[in-house]
Amino acid sequence: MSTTEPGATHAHARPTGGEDVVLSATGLGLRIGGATIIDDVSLAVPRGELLGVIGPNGAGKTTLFNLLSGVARPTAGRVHLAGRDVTSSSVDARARAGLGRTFQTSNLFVGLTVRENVRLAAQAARGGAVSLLRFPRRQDAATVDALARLEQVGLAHHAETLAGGLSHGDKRKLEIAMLLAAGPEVILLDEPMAGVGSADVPGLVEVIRSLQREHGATVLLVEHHMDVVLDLSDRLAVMHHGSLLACADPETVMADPTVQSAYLGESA
Amino acid sequence: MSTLVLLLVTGVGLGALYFLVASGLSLIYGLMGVLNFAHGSFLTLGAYAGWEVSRRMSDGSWLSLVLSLVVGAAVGALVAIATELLLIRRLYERHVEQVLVTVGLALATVALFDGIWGTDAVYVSGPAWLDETSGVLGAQIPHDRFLLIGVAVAVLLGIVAFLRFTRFGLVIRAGVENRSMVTALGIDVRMAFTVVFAIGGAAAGIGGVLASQYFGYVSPQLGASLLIFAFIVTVIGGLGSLLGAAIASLAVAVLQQLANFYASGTGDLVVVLLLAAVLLVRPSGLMGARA
Amino acid sequence: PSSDGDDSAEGSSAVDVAVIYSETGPLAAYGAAYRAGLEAGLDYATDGTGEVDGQAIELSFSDDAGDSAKAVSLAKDAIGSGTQIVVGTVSSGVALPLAEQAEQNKILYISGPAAADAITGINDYTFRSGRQTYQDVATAGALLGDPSGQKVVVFGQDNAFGQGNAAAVDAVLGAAGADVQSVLVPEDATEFTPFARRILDAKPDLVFVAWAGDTTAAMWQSLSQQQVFDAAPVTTGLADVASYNAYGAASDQITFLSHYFADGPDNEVNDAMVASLEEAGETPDLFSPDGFVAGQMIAHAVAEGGGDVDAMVAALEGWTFDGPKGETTVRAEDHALIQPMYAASLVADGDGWTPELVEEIDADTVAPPVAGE
Amino acid sequence: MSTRPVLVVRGLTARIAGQQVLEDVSLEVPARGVTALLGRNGVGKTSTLKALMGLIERSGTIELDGEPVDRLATHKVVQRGVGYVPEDREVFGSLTVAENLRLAERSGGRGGRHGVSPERRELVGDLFPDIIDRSSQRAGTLSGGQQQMVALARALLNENRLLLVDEPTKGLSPRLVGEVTDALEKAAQVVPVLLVEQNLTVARRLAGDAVVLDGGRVVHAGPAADLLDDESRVVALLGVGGEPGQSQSQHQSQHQSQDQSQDQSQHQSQQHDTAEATS
Amino acid sequence: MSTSTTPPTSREDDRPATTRGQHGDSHRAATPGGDGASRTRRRLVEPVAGLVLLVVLAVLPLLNLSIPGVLPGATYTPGTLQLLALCLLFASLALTYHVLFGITGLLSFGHALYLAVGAYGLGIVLERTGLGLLPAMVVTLVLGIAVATLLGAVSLRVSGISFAMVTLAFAQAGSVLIRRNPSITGGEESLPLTTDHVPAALVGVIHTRNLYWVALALLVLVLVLVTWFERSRAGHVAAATRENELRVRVLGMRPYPVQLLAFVVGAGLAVVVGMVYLLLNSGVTPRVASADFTLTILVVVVLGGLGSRWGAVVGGIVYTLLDHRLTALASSDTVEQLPALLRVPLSEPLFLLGTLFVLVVLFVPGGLVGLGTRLADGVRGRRGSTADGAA
Ligand SMILES: Nc1ncnc2c1ncn2[C@@H]1O[C@H](COP(=O)(O)OP(=O)(O)OP(=O)(O)O)[C@@H](O)[C@H]1O
Ligand SMILES: Nc1ncnc2c1ncn2[C@@H]1O[C@H](COP(=O)(O)OP(=O)(O)OP(=O)(O)O)[C@@H](O)[C@H]1O
Ligand SMILES: [Mg+2]
Ligand SMILES: [Mg+2]
Repeated sequence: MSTTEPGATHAHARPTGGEDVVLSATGLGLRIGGATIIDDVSLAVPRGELLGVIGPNGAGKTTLFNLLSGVARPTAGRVHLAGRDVTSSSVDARARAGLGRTFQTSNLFVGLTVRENVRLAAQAARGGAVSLLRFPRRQDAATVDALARLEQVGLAHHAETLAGGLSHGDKRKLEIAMLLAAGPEVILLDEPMAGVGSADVPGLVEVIRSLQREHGATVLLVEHHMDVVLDLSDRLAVMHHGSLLACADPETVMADPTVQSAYLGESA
Repeated sequence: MSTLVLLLVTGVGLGALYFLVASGLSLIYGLMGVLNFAHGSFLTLGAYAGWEVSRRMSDGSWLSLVLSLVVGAAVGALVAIATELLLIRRLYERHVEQVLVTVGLALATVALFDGIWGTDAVYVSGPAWLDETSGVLGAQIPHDRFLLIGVAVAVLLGIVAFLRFTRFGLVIRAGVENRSMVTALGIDVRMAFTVVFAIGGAAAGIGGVLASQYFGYVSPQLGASLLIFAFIVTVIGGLGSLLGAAIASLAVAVLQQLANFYASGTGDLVVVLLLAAVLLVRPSGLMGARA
Repeated sequence: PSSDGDDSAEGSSAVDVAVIYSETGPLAAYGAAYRAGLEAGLDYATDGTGEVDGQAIELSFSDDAGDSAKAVSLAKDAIGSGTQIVVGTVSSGVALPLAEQAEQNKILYISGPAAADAITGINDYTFRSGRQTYQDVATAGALLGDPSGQKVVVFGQDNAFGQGNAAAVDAVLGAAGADVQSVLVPEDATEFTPFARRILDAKPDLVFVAWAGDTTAAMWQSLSQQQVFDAAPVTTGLADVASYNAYGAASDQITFLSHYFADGPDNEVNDAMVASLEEAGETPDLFSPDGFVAGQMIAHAVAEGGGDVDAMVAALEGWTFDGPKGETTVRAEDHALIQPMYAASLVADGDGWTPELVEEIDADTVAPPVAGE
Repeated sequence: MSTRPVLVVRGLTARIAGQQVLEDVSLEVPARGVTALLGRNGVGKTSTLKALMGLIERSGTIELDGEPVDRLATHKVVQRGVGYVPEDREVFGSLTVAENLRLAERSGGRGGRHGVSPERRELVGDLFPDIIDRSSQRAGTLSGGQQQMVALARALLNENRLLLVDEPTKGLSPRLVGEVTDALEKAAQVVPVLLVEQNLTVARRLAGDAVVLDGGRVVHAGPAADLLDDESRVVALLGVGGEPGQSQSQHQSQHQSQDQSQDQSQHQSQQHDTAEATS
Repeated sequence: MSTSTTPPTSREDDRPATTRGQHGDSHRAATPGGDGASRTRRRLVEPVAGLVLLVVLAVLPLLNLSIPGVLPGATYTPGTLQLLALCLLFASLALTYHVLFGITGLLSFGHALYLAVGAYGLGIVLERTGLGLLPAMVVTLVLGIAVATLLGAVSLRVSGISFAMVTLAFAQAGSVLIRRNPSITGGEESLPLTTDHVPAALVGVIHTRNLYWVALALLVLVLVLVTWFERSRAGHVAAATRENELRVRVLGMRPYPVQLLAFVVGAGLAVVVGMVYLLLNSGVTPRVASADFTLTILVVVVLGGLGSRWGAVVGGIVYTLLDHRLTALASSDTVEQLPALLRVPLSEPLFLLGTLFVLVVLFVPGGLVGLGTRLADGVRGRRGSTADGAA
């Protein structure tokens, strides 16, 4: 990873009270059949924050992301994005309003090349993606941007490979490159590191950090790699059985005995 | 009143015929995801086989009908097995290509039947009882409708039992989703696929023999002419739901009868509208499992 | 007609005739009967020489498989390579585009078994060698006697053929005072019981059935089962030999009108045709005379008109000759083929059924009105 | 001791879509313990397992307990006693959890229910009570981690001679990572495991031997401890330059590292014969 | 390790069909990434080769070429030109279907309907109004686009096999309506072209040449427009939609308008093809509205090579030639003299065609074009590897 500067000093940027909340959920709930999957979750994320979301498997993290991004519809509660109520907006409307996400299992255009995948993201962000009158060009802004993003995540040498032919870890990197190219203001990252080789983890950590620091993006991060979560997060939210157990600074959360037993598995 | 009874009962009979044609199709399509355009050819071949039997036996005895059904089913199963082994197997998990080979097969076989048995229909007769009618609430119901209904119910129960009491259903549903993973669990998924294809083919063979009894003829186009209704029924019923196909068969046939009688022969159009309406309201069909 | 000198100049070269017909496809059986008839007819008209005035008549057969696009392409190929005479095709959907080609390119076209009334009088270059729907219907009318006040129900398929028949019945019998009503069945329908009920509900005095295709047997069975035969006499066109077993239980209750069956006509030409067909291992069938007459017409046109299309057209117009169905006339005004028709019944004969002549209907009685008037 | 390796691979070459992904891979899996298959993303770890299973086009010799299996169809390989946990979980999303497990139960004949001992079922139930509770839920709606559990359970249900496990801890919570590691450790006492793992902590804890791939070839093979304890080798072979954010994760890993040292001493004894076999 | 990745086509490919590279551009893009030179060379080769081909095709009616067995006669003869024109027409039709299926991944079983709308629409407008040919064509096109937009908007509410079935149902309804209303459409007896307002240069066998040029112009027009669509940003989004709808939405784009756009473009162009069909055949029968006809289009696209424009073109030409010439072969004397076991199947042209098609699907996954590229790549690859060895 030559493109990211290693050793950027780390400091927790604590949210101050009454700041600008960019994404919020109030009383969010999801019931399917008889099962309660998400139960009365309320959450406010200030602009520029990196909020880690942790919790045992099946706690509802991915489902929460689905509700926030519009992939699923809540049965209760509301979602606000940048001050607007988006509870009933579609996935694409929320994306246009500046929300981006990655998927826990890679979700790509497997029959298109890596370059084309990222280019589509870049073009979508720039608008005019469905124009009949304009053509993708090698030198156009979206392509140039796409190639730069690939460089950033270390996939430049795979630009012309079909996305379906990438190895698992490389697909994760491509997901992030697409996100970078789309340049959303609010980002939901669902286990971006799962399956990424240890060698590439630091680089991706830097990429995520730069999303927040340099682009001022607000990031929600689900991740089971605790060192990564702790390294990056300003605050930590803990999900358990579909509810939000806690949402506080990392030290407080990590000290919580429930978190210790249910999540970390340390019989403290 | 007697007219309505007549329409309903013959409608149910027609529904039974649709179901007989659709059952094998639905089984194969629902479990394996193969939209088998050659199903009509299996059916036609079963019908010709049945005819060859009955014309060699003394025409018109019950024994020869039963034997026709057995031979029709066997021939249907055999061609289905051959199709699966030679064509479908090479294209697992490539559903579009599978549809395409069956399209090619359908084209080729109909032409082949033309060459073998000629383009003219050959006429089939069965036990005399089938051509007679009985009065039900003042309506003259042809007996062959009862035979159709009986066999359709038997086929439905038979296939349901097969799926319930063997592992095949499970193996195939899993195999369609991810074939290599099923083999990675130590299961010979190819065998299971062949068995299901054979059963679908046997159902087509039975359907063919009975359809030829019902229409009184066999021609190279016999199967193809019924296929489109079988598709519609399968899709309205919902992916992979045999019960759905049964219900849809009845609904389509009865609706078609009523529309033909009361709405000046608009049965076809009504069925098309029904299909569009059902799919738009419930994209997965009446009883489709998958959303 | 051109001068004799011209004729002899061309005498050495052969006259090409393009025969476009269904060798394969759903109507292949009709195609086969037509072809056999045509070969027999030309043979008969040229006394076995295949030559007229020293000019050989070369038939080149090609297969349209019932597809009009193919037929047009074959016709263009033939016309483009200088052929002046195109004959054939068994389906109306192919005959009409071919007629169109004849007009566009000013060549002689003699249509085959296609029954559509529309072919008659369609243009100056198109003739027909078979019967047309109107003649079928008029035959039924003749069987009915005085139709005035009678209720006639036309039972047919809801397509051009069925609707054409319904229209013709209305024109023939309706004009004579009958009350004509039609029950038309969607083409793809497979269950005919409701339609049989509709016939009964109409309380007809005569039922005229116009049906083609494989579902014939099922349709007749439904009519029998719903006791339509008890309600009114039923008449229909007798189709080809292969279909004699399609009528099932109803066979001996139907009065058939017939275009042709081997025992219908009683004349020398027919005897010759039957003999010649049997010699070639063919069975005389419904469309044998259509081919045979086409052969006669070709020979006559070439003999009288030489290679000139207008002359051939002129030669055929108004020509009266002895065909397998007896005296036959090409009406000058619209090229309708004026010919006798037959009434027949089916009688059991061992396992199957054979047609028997009931009555020959005079050609003029069933002649269609002049088209376009 | 002269226990021969359970799996001997010589000159394994494999292609996906006509493109070569493995070149002349040779390795051995000793009859006991865990052998780790390591390497950066895209080097061919998953492909190696798939090639062993016969899921991709391959050539070379593969011997399971001395019998060649390189020409067998996948299901035959499995029936010889090879369990497989795939990388992307590959649960059957449209089937219920119970159906997924039922499908995995191997039996001699077809259709029957025999072959899976109650103890096995108990083991799985103890390990993953979560998914047993969700028996009738469709596997496609399970959370990622739950699906991983189903995938593991499918392999653990049967008696196997060898387990091929591809990144089993991916997507699991730290607690489950611990538990799965325990489970694999337990399993490894009765059945040898060939394990692909990115989590070096887990690899370090379990593996007796390690094989490192790069560019579709084996670039290192030997006792795991030799490799993983040697920082310079780790950097050279796996490209890992010291764990990131080491300082922040201190309170989490302290406890584990104690376990580790114990494990390693435990493994030490096993490693002698395997080391001989590979050298 | 080589960096090249060819799209997976092997039989043992364990991914679902949709993941295979079927996108014309991705084929090209996915070939050796390193050498930009070969790519630019290819970029130039296509238009140049296309232009040369165009010129050859354009002067064909003026030449006296014969290909025995393939063409019925010399290239200037009307019969041959008519056949060639039909080939070009079918190639255009296949291209319009490529927009739906190849690019956007919409498996429609009702595409024939739009050909029928074009042919019948123009026929009826010419017959019933006094409009000249061009105004009548414009009216028909507008009508056709309206129908396509309406039916497309409804059918696209569902996807996958349901979409296929809804389109099949609509086409079936269209076919029923055509057959059932002979007073308007001629039914089975065909609707003839009313030539009163058609320029004389397009009527009659002696003018077949002009019709051939019309068909050629149509192919060029359709090819240009389809290429345009495929290369445009919208085309790329359409391809992305085929690959993964949810992902498109997550990027903030709506799949529905793009799919509808592709549907209307494909169907609208098919309407134009239908109009030329009417001119070429001077009539139209209900066959063109049948489900069989849609299947034929599908067969053509696959025969040529799914996902590739040139595949559609080649498929259309080869299919039409086979369709017409196999009939001639089947009735040839050579076949007549064979023993029954061989003669019966061989004398059925559709049997030969069906069998051939099955063989192509089974053994030539990329279709004819794929076969061509593979042969070419094979040659190039061998040359490449020897060069490497030498270096
Ligand atoms: N249709 C459904 N019916 C019943 N339960 C469901 C359904 N869909 C999801 N669930 C349950 O909802 C819970 C939340 O799943 P989710 O994917 O959000 O978990 P997660 O926190 O992301 O876990 P992981 O870390 O393992 O990815 C799971 O327990 C899952 O089994
Ligand atoms: N379906 C495919 N088509 C083409 N190439 C593929 C395919 N699957 C894998 N490859 C290629 O094979 C190589 C090895 O992939 P493999 O999945 O074995 O890597 P891996 O070591 O398991 O990586 P990871 O740690 O990311 O899972 C990669 O370079 C990849 O690009
Ligand atoms: Mg999750
Ligand atoms: Mg892997």
